[in-house]
Order: sequence, then structure tokens, then C-alpha cells
Amino acid sequence: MTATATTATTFAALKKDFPILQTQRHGKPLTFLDSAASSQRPTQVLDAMNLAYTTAYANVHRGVYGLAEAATNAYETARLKTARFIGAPDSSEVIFTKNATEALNLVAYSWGRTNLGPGDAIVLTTMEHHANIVPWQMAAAEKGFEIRWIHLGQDGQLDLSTLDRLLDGAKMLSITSMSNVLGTINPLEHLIPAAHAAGALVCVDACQSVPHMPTNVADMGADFVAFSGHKMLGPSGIGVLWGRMELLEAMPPFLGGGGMISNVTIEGFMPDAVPSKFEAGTPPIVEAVGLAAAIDYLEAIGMENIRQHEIELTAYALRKLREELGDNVTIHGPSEPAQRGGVLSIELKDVHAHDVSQILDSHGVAVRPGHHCAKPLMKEMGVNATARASFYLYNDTNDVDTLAAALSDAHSFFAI
Amino acid sequence: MTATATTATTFAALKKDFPILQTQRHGKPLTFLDSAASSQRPTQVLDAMNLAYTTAYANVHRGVYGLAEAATNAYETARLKTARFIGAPDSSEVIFTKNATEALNLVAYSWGRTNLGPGDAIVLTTMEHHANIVPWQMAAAEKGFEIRWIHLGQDGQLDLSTLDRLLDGAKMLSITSMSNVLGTINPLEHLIPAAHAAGALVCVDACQSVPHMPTNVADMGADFVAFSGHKMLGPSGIGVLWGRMELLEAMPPFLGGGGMISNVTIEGFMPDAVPSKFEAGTPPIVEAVGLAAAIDYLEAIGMENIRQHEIELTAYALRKLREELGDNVTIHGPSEPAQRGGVLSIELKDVHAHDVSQILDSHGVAVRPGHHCAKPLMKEMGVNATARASFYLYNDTNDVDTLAAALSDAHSFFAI
Amino acid sequence: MSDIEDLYREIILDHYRSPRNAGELETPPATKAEGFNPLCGDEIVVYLILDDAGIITDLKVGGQGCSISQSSASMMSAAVKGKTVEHAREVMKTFKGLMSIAETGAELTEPTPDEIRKLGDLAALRGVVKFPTRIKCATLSWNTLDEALNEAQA
Amino acid sequence: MSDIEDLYREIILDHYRSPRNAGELETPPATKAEGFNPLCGDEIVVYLILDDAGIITDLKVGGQGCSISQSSASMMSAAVKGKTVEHAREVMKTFKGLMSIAETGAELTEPTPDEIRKLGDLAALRGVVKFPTRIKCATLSWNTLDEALNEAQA
Ligand SMILES: Cc1ncc(COP(=O)(O)O)c(C=O)c1O
Ligand SMILES: Cc1ncc(COP(=O)(O)O)c(C=O)c1O
Repeated sequence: MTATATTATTFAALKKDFPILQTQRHGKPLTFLDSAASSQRPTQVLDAMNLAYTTAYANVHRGVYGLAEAATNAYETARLKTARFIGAPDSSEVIFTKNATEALNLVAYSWGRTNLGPGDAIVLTTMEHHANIVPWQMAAAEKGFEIRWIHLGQDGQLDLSTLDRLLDGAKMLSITSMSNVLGTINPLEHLIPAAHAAGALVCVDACQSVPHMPTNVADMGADFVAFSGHKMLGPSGIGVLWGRMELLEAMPPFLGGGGMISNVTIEGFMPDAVPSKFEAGTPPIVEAVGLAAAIDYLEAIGMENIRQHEIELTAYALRKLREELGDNVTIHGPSEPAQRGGVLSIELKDVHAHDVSQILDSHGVAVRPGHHCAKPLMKEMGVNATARASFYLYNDTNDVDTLAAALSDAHSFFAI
Repeated sequence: MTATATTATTFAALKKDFPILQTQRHGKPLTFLDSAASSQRPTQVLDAMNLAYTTAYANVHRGVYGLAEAATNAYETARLKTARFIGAPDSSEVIFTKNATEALNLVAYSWGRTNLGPGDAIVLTTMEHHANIVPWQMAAAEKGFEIRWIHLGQDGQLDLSTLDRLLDGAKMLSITSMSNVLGTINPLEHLIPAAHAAGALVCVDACQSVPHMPTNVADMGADFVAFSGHKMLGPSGIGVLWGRMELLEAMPPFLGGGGMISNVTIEGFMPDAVPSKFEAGTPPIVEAVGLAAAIDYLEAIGMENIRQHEIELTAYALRKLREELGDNVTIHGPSEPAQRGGVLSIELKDVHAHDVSQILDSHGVAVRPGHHCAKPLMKEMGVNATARASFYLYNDTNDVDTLAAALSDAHSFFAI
Repeated sequence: MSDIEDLYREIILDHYRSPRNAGELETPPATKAEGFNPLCGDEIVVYLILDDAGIITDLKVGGQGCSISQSSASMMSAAVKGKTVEHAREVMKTFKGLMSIAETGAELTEPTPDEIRKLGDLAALRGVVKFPTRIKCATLSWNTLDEALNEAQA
Repeated sequence: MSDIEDLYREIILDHYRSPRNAGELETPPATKAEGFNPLCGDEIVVYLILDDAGIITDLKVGGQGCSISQSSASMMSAAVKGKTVEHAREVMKTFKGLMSIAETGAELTEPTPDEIRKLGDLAALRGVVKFPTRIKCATLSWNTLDEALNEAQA
């Protein structure tokens, strides 16, 4: 692996770092196309976690002895690395959660319930993952504020024609950077300044973009950014919330317990400083070490290179599937590869997504059928379920060819 | 390792299963005595997690393809195993969280904020870990209910002389099964019926007992039970809430997002059934696999045997430290080993806990100084910090001897 | 025969392409129940009319979803329409046994060859059992039928 | 000399056993500030009186904690009592440099041998830097002094 790996062949060589990609399914080599749900991880990440567990594990903070210092150091180094990876001005602004969902709930509970009430409004899009809808619906039901929706427009893009009206008087715009169904990359460079101009904060669900392209939260100008470790070569069990220090400092704690207090008496408690304030209990210690190793791996390849690789692969896939299946296939989302991520929501004529996925599995091809936790979007798309194929740095054109052949088979199987 | 391992020698042989216990500190073999904060884990647990990551990883639920089925299966098997391990009548009553702290917050947010208001009262003890205090204080500040306290009495035991008065009209008793500072095992067999008779529910913080002795939630008769994986040979990043199905079904969700809904529209959402309702987002997938492997390991040894081993070790330690240090050492908590867990809060005359811990570290002995996230208890004990040594199945009398020698050294170092 | 061919037998595809008893009934007099698979978004709507003798005199099925859920619904409708509630519950039990699902609280009993023969077309769904996530697809219509029957009898 | 002997030098133990300037001052006229190490529960209370010329005419230290936090507080009191605020801040900066802590926004500058010599007894705390969790113990009294000075000057 070199830091300047840019050609498809070099990317193909990465596969050997991922033990699970060497396995077989039904006697066929595994073609893993479900990284949008959760990625696989390289040996380097697994090794880093094993090393932590076997040489440097103890509960973090508060310990004076060597193992506790080593574990605390590893955990805090992971925070520093994560902060640098996303361009956070201050590493204390990086809060480790269990997943992106907890990160978004943290914002909705702590910021939302404190700042929103009757007469207030927030803006979401119908393209959001349930993780960026339900926490707000729960808060709205409790606090009585309004949720306004940016709907889907043409070519898998948001309809921004009424943006100004929607933002007028709103206190928050919470929006995905990239749709996990359509691959649509939303124009944050336009939306964030517009929201700020209207006096609204911006929370970005960056689950699908942080793993696949360079991220700089300072340049982006967002107020909160949430993402998950397991979608970016890291382990399960860890997510990240980044927030502007000024906001985090003003917010009440979310979960209460050990590690988030500066004092507790039977009369009450005083919260500790950010980020401890938001990290109650034993944190995902070794998961943070794994995430740091994943970041090292990604940085060694280069996020620009990864993005470029995925654009090329997406372009190839759009062409190839059209060639192979013609009008029997519909691929939702933007038609221009550079405007989208490597997430293809596939509809095969006369074959239900569930059946597509099942037949593909018999070819060793892993794609996910269903609503992808985005039911409002599916409703606007007028579909019930799609079969989603999604790419990551370890995928190559061979994987796309296998996908295309398996889809053809599924189609002929059901079309007789 | 055999299922009938009962002698000290057999337990001593377990050390070889724990790679980190073969490491050294300052050129001395590691004597790890901080399992009450977080335990170490055997190769078997690490291997199970590596196997999952390298052969059976995908996001759980919703996937049709082989890896997704295998991962879902492993995750749900972990739920079954955990349920059986704690004697849960129904495995759906087992909810995986990120740690015990989240489990207790779930109860305080979802059950507490729905059922408690002005005029209501709950009962806690001053012996609680902050994780079982702060979530209730946060809810009380919001909802205006009263928190009543059972205080510390003699010999590290709770003062139950006013129990009836405290429980009168209370809606919840939330209490630790074993103090993480004193080792005190609370008389739940007496307290739970008393609380129920008074019409209160009982939430048990079982962080310190589930890893160390047999647990049967049905026999115990509690309504909620919370504990953490990392204290019972499992990985970081996973905790458990068990609750009675009837209660869980009536409670509103806590975190919102993917996986916890049965439907979402822009108008609102419908929660899924228990346990999904309480498991929003990508769960700690591989952490659950690790926890299941930890349970296998513990069950192979036998929880009764582990408890017996720790009673013997505690008895030996109490004797040995007294012999070696006489009146220069105070060990808080119940004097009778069978009434306590293997948690020794040590005060060394004229030496601050922080310094004790530091000197011990130079002997390779890992003990934790501080308030152990139990500041109200420390205040009642009249101390600011203790040095806590805690035992687990991999500790033996050699470890105790090393501890005693190191404490002697610390004492003479400072006493000159 | 590969697992996948065993799953998608011709008779299943036939029911999928030409579902029996598709449609709606007016409520009332019909009873209606909706079933929902949150994992894949499949929906089944069962309409039925029960006469005083406990016979399902009419039954229609609506909804949408994958070949397994839709063909299972079609076969279910054919298997119980015109039959007694008792008979319908018997078939349901046999079919769930075939899917490795025991009644709540009961031990799983594998259906006998004789019982399976009585299932008719439904027996073709036995290949589903090798694909655990699809079992929910195959049983969705039956759970919905169960609800509709309970309601009609309530 | 082992790390641990380097950490616990005799002069440190001496300040720990016989703390200088221990006690309280009446407020007002004195200014009081409390410092708190949530990790270990150490507490430092600084009382000081600043005259119009900017001289710390009196200073007392209360609180409790480990040998490092208490000896550091004692040494701090001896180093700044009777001195100007300017001088106190200078010593603080040197001491924090010794502890590898840079001022907010500034690069870390290691103190010169000359500066270290000027620290007097405080230089004995240099061994702490090898034990990162103890750095907070050593600097607690200084941060509390800083607060007290800010308040007195406000
Ligand atoms: C008694 C008790 N309760 C709660 C906790 C909190 O557990 P966790 O940090 O895993 O959330 C602990 C451990 O620190 C504990 O000992
Ligand atoms: C866009 C988006 N947001 C949020 C999530 C939720 O992430 P997690 O399940 O890790 O909490 C996902 C992934 O499922 C996603 O794709």
C-alpha cells in the first residue's frame, strides 16, 4: 500500500488487506457490495485492536498505573487523529458515541430539547436516514416545534426552489451530506451559508461522506457533524459527533454517569468540561483505537484518491449495467457520477428487490434489499424497496462485472 | 480449563489464557488488580471477535445475503446466551447498549420521565456509582420528583432502619447489587420484596455482581437490571439492560433511528417491538459476539466456582494485609468475606491513595486511586480517595502477596 | 437442485406471477387485517368473510412484496378459502412447522409426510427454511390471516 | 535513580510533610479560589492579598490531596508570597514549561537551565513529567493561583 495509489490496479491490490474478502459464498468468491450499510476492515485495524487488548488495556482516565495511562493515551490519541482527519479546530470538539445514531440523538436531546419549543421550526429533507428523522420527531412530539421538509426534486436532487421559505425563522437545518439510497451529494456549500444567513444552525449527517471523500468541518462551516466508525473501516460500536465548542459548552449533558461530572453530591452534580461532559460511562476504548487505525489506513491511501476511485467505479457501473440490462434496470439517483457517491439503488424490472438480493447472493454478490432506513424517501421515489449496491476502496471493475452478470441471471430467472 | 475448576491452582492456570497478564511493567510481572473498573479478556474472546470480523461481518438485520445472515445470527445468539446467563424468562427482554451507564440512562429517560413527576419520589442509596445517581438527578431536575437516600450504616452496610419510611409512596428503588468501593453485597432478597410491597419498582445496577457470581433475574425479582460487558471478560463498547417485558412494552423509545421503527413517514413514526425499539442504529455487533464468548468462558468455569474463588482470595487478602501492615492499613467495607465481593478499598496511613497507586505501579501492581465514581459514598466514609484493589478469576494469592509487599514499601517510603 | 432453485420452485413463481384471490372486499361485511414486514417493507392485506358456521366464505389478498411473500399469500388464500376456521388453523400450524416455527410455548414438531402432502402447493415453500431471513416473508400472510380470523371471531 | 525516586525526591516529601503557608485568610480582605481535580478528588484552596503595588503580601493554601499536589502547592506559596504578580506569572510559565504545558495558543518552550535554577525547590518536581496523569496534580495549585490572581485584579 502506498500513499500515492491511484490506479485501479493499485486499489484492487488493497483487497488482500481484508481477510473477509478472501472468503467464499456458495463456492463463489465473495463480491461485497454493501459498504454503505457497514464496511469491512483491514488486518491493520484488527491488529491494532488486538494489540490494545493484549498489551495496553485498562479503563481509561483516573488510573495512575501504566496500563491505564497507555489506554488513556491511546484513547485520547484516537480523538486527536479523528479531529485532524475531519479538520476540527479543537480535538476536544470530537465526542465519541456508540454510533452516528447516538450522535444525532445527542444533538436532538441536548441541543434540541433546550432550544426548541412551540412556534419554533427545524428543516429536514425527505432524503434523510431514519437516524436523522426519528430523533427530531421524538423531540418535536415532546416540545411542540414544527418540522419542515425539503422534498425530492429532479434527478435524485433536492428541490431547493422553496429553500428560503423553508429556512425562514427556522432554528436548525439537519441534513445528510450524501444520501445512503441515491448517492446524491447535497450542495452543502450552498445550503450551509443559506441556513446561517436565515439564523439556523446546521447539523450534518456525514455517515456516507466521511468514509468516502475528504472532510473538513471548518471549511464546511457546519455546526454539528455526525458519522460512524463501522462505515469507514473501523469497528462496530463507535460513532463520532463533532460540534462547535461554543455550542457544546452551552449544551446540557445528555447521558449522566461516571466520567462526565466534576462533582456529585446527593444534592446534585456539576458536569465536567467538553468532551467528557458528553462521554458518560466507560467509553468505546478499543473501538477508538480501531477507528484511529482505520483513519491511518485511509490517510495512507488518501481520501482524494479514494473519492476518485469511487467516481470511476460508479461511472463504469452505470455504463456496464445499462449495457448488460438495458431498460430492464433502473438506477435511482443523479446520472452524473461526479455528483454522487458509489451507492446504486437498483430496480430490476419484474423482480422484487428481495428476490434480486437473494439470487445475487447465490452468485456470492452481497447487496442489500429494502428501504435502507429511508422510508419517507422511498415513498417519494414511489418504490417499496430497492436492491442497493455500494462501493468502497476495495471494490473494482471485476466486482461490477460480477454484479452485472448476476443481475442478468436474476432477470432471466424471473422473466421466463 | 475444566468445568469443575475449584482449587486455587486451577484458577491460577487461567492466567495463561489472558495475554495481557503475561506482560511486564517496569521490568516486573504485571499484577492486575483493577478488574472492578474493567476486566481483561482471554484469547477465546479475542479469537471469537476476530473470527466474526474476518468471516461473518456485515450490518445486522435487513440483509438477505450470507454474511448479513451470519452476522445477524451471531448477534441474536449473543442475546440468547446473555438471556440464559442471567436467567431472563424471555430473550427479547435483553437489550444491548453501549455500557451499563447507557442502560441506566435508558431507564431514567424512558421509564423515569414518563412515570415520575412532582409529588413522586424514588429511592437511591448513597453507595451508588454516579451512573445510578446522575441520570436520576437529571430526570428529577426536569420532572420535579424527589430523590430519597438510604445512607451508609455500620460495617460498610446500608442503614435500613428507616427503609419503610423511605419506600412509603416511592415509585422506584434503584440500587447497586454490590458496591464498587466497599464490595458490600446488598440484601436484595430483602429489599426487592419490601420495595414491591410498597408499590415501587426495582432497578438493579448489577455491574459488580453479574461478572462475579451467579445471577438469576427471575429469582431476584427485579424489574430492571443493568450491567457492562467489559467488566466480565467481554470487550469495551457493550452493556446490557434487562427489563420485564411488560414494562419495556409500555415504555416509549429512548434513542430514535434505524432499526427501532416499524414505520416512518414525514408525519411520524411507529416504534418496532422490544428489543428493537430500544436498539437504534447499528448495534455493537462484534462486541455482542465477544460478550457471548466471555459468557461461554465464564460458564465453563462456573459462576459458583468463581464466587467461591473470590471469597477465598478476599479472605486471604484481608488476613494478609492485616498481618503485613497492621494498623497502618484500613480496608473499608464488610469485615466478613462471604458478605462482600473482592473489592478492597485501601487506606494507607499517611499516604495518599494517589501516591499508593503510583508506588504500587513501580512494583507492577495495578490498583486504582480516587473516588471510584462514588463521591457521595466517599463523603459518608469521610475519605477523599482510596486505593482500590479488586480481584477476578485470574487473580491468585501470589497477586495478594505482591500487593502486600508493595503496600509495605509504599508505607515505608512515605513514613520515614 | 441448488438451494436457490429449491427456493424458487416453478409453482412458486407461478403463484407470484398469477396470484389467486387477489383484490379487496368491502368492509364491513368483510374483516380486514394488515401485515407488515419492517425488514423489507412487504405488506399483506387480508380481507375475509366468516359465516356463522365458521366457514371462510370469501377471502381476498392485497399488498405487495417479494415472490416469497406474494406466492405464499396466494397459496394461503387457495388453501383456506371455503374451508372452516379450524381447518385453516390446522394448515397454518403445519405450514409454520415446515418453516421451523413452533407455536408460542410449544415444542417444534416437524410435520409428517402425510401432513405435508395435505399442504398441496404450499409444500413447495419448504426450500425457504434454508434462508432464515425469508421465513418472515413466507409467514407474513399467515400471521395476517391469523389476525383477521381473531378479529372476525372477536 | 529510578523514575519513582526521581518523582518522589526528598524535598518533595519534605514540603508534603511540612507544608509552608498552610491555612486560611479572611475573605475579604483576601481573595479566595478553589481548584479541583475531578480525576482524583484533590482540592486546593488559595487565599491571597494583593496590595496596590501588585505585590502578593499574604498567601495561604488549604485543601488536601496527594504528595505531588500538596508539595507543589507548598512550593508555589513559598515561591510567590511577597513577590509581584508579574514575577508570579513568570514562575508559573516556567513551571508549566517544565511540566510540558504550553500557554494556550503558544508553542511549548522548554525552560532554560537558568530559568529552572530560578525555580528553586519547584525544580524538584521535574520528575513528574514522566508520569502524565500526575502533571495535573502538580499544576493544580498553579491553576488555582491563576484564578485567584485574576479575581483579585478584576
Ligand atoms: C457499580 C457500577 N455501576 C455502574 C458502572 C458504570 O459502568 P460503565 O462504565 O460500563 O457504564 C460501574 C463501573 O464503572 C460500576 O462499578
Ligand atoms: C446516512 C446515514 N445516516 C445515519 C446512519 C446511521 O448510522 P449508525 O447505524 O452507525 O448509527 C446511516 C447508516 O446506517 C446512514 O447511512
